[in-house]
Order: sequence, then structure tokens, then C-alpha cells
Amino acid sequence: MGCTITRDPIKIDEIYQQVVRREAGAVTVFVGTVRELTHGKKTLYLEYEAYESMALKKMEQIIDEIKQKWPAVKQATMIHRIGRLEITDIAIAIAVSSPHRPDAYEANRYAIERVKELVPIWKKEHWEDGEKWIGNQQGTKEYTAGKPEESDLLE
Amino acid sequence: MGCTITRDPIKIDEIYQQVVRREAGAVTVFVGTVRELTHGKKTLYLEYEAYESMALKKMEQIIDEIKQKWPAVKQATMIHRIGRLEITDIAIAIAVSSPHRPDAYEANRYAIERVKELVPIWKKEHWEDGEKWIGNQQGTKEYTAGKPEESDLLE
Amino acid sequence: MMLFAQLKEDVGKSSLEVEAAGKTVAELRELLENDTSLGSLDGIMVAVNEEFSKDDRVIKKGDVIALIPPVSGG
Amino acid sequence: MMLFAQLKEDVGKSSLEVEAAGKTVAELRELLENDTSLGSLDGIMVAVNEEFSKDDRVIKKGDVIALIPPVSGG
Repeated sequence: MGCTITRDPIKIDEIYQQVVRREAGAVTVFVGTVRELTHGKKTLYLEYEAYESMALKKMEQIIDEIKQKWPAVKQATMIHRIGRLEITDIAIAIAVSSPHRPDAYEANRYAIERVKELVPIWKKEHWEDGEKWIGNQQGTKEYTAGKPEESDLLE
Repeated sequence: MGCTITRDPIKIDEIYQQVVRREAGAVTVFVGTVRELTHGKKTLYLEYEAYESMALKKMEQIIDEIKQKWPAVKQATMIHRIGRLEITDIAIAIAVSSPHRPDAYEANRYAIERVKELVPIWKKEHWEDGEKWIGNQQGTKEYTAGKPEESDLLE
Repeated sequence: MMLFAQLKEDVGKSSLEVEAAGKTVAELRELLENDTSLGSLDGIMVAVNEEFSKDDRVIKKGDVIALIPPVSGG
Repeated sequence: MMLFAQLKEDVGKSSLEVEAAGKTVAELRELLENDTSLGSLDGIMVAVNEEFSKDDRVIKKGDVIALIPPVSGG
């Protein structure tokens, strides 16, 4: 029932089934797939690496945050795949169930934004003419996200 | 590839596969299921009825509206089940793919709101002590939706 | 004219024969409210050829007419 | 101290031995920037026991330290 990190293909029906509840009328599933083109550059494949124990902890923290912010949400979970992923492979799936749809959409959206801020997972893009860790330390960050907020820091 | 009305159980993996694209990095799937409790009343099961030909036309119209409003969206589709549905059965599934996630969330949300305004499908709730067509004509409308907008009317 | 949901149950069948050709949608509504057992059509839309139609639309011979109660799909 | 992604590739291994006990996170960062080949740690977070940590946190013996480059999962 908890969040998962896997090296196997993600099946969206499985994550969907995990959040179905008799009291929930709305389920949202977000699926992040490997896109062929980013900024006009053709990706051949991606490699994902995780600090697994911390990543799982942060994924569970995000689920807790959702349940605090949207108390009506019945269940939420997420799964992230690591290792080598080909174009259209699923990198992440997030499922949220709720009695009514606004909560299901909003909480799901919140979850993916938070993943991109504070879950220690990194991707390396492989192109025909090279490769690069995205969000890396050479000042070539591609996202304004990728950085935890002040409130995420322990003293 | 088009929208569907079915009497068979909806499989979310099938609708997901229909919108996957090499250029899309984000897919949202909304699933509307039969909820056990509405306003504290226990539903035993639902019956859905459709004006099928018009409903399909309106579902396709919504897909067209999405492609107009969110030109980056790669593919969108929806399927609605009719007939008798039990608690947790899937009544509707909507899938949208896009290169980036904001469009995928927003277009998907738009789609379900529009379905509830202008797709001629009706549900009848069955409780232990009775039954009722929801959104019916006796002034007991349960939704402010259920009515097309001015711009949806033909002269 | 096609009927659905509560209207279909009230009338006991899924269609009604009406003389609608040449009438506007508003005139059809009036006729239905006065001359049939349907009662008030407040909140009920009229679809002509699978499109929601305004009151001033004139119905032609062969048009497919349906009464659309507030929808509740999804 | 655990390394990931670009940092791991730069150093050529997934961990580094450092004397961190008793130091603050800020002092550890300074030490790493001056005394190792890691170079500038701008934009790199320090995690202590799987939590992102502020500069004034004091590292204790046995704490699990990791350098966290900007994340790019999802």
C-alpha cells in the first residue's frame, strides 16, 4: 500500500486498484512518461538513479502532506521506476482517490510538483551526441524546481 | 481512437494506451466510479442511460474543444459505461496526453466538467428505500451543472 | 420525439408522436406542456438533430427531436 | 558520505570518507569545497539521516550524510 521504487515496468492498473474505495467517486492517475523531445533535442533513453531509502521517505511524506491538506482524500500512492527507461516508458505514476473530483485533481497535481522539489531521484538524458545528468551542479539546471523549500529543511 | 459508450467494464489501461505518444511526457487519467455514499445516503447500485448518438457527438465535441484550447495536447479520449453499475465500478474514464503536465491536468479537468454540462447521459440512483433519476425535472436538481451553456445552443 | 430518464418513465415509453414541423422550439414546448401529460418542461432542453436548440429555431419535417432533462453522467 | 548522479560520476565512486562528526553542515561544505575535488557545492543540498539539513545543524558520529544535487525525478 505504501509508495514504491521499482526497476520493473509500471502497470497503471495496479496503482489504480490500490486507491479504489467504496466511498471514493473520483480517482486521478498521473503518469509521467519518457518523452522523445525536450527543448527540440532528441532523447534516445533515460537513466534514473535514486537515493532509495530517502526517496521512499520523501514520497511517503508527500502522501502525508496530501492527507493533511485534503482530509477528504481517501487514498493516495505513487510509484517511481529507476534504471534505464526507453521512450514512452512510465517513469512515475501517482494515484489519488477522493469522494469528489476537485480534491482528486488538486492533490494529484500537488504530489507531482512536490516530487520534483524534494524526492532524491535524478535522471540522465542520453542523446545521439552525448549525455547529461539533468538538474546537475554545473549551473545548467533545467528546472526551477529540483530544490526543497525552506520548510523542508531540518535545523 | 474516438470516444466510446459501452455496456462492458471499463479498463483504464486500454484508455491510457490510446493516448500514449512519443512526444507526450504527461498523461492524466480521470476515473469516475460509483460511490457508495452521496449526501449520507447509501447507494445500492446505479443505472446509466444515454441518448447514445448525441452523447457520442458531444463527447467528440469536448475533445475538439480541448484541442482548440490546449493546442499542445497530443491526444484525448473518453469512455462512458451505461447500464447497471455496482459500487466502485467505473462509470467514466478520461485520458489526456501532453508534452507537459499542466496542460494534461487542466484539459482533463475541463473535459469532466463539460461532460457534466452537456453529454446526454443520466443516472438513476437505487437506494434501499427508493430510486430516483438524478438531475431530474422535478426541481430537485442535485447539481448546478447538468445544463449546457448559452454558447452550446443552436439557433 | 425521443424521451429519456425520468420523462421516459413518466410517459411509459421512449418516444412520443408530435406534429412539430413548422413550429418553433418554443411553440413545441408550449404544445407539449398544454396538450400532453408531460407537465412543466422547466429545465428540460430540446435537442434538434442531436444539438441543443434555442427557442426560436424552426423545426423542419424530418428533424429528430429529443427532450433532454438535466444531464447527470460522469 | 553518499554521492549520487553527476557527483558520483565526477568522483568515480558512490561514497567518500570524511571526518564530519562535531562539524556543522556549513563547516562540512567548506571542508568539501576546499579539501576535495568536488569543487563548488552551489545548489547541492546536504542530507543528514535522510533529511535535508540547514547549515547550522551539527553532525554527530553515526549520522548518515549524503550530498543531494538538484533532483530531477518524475
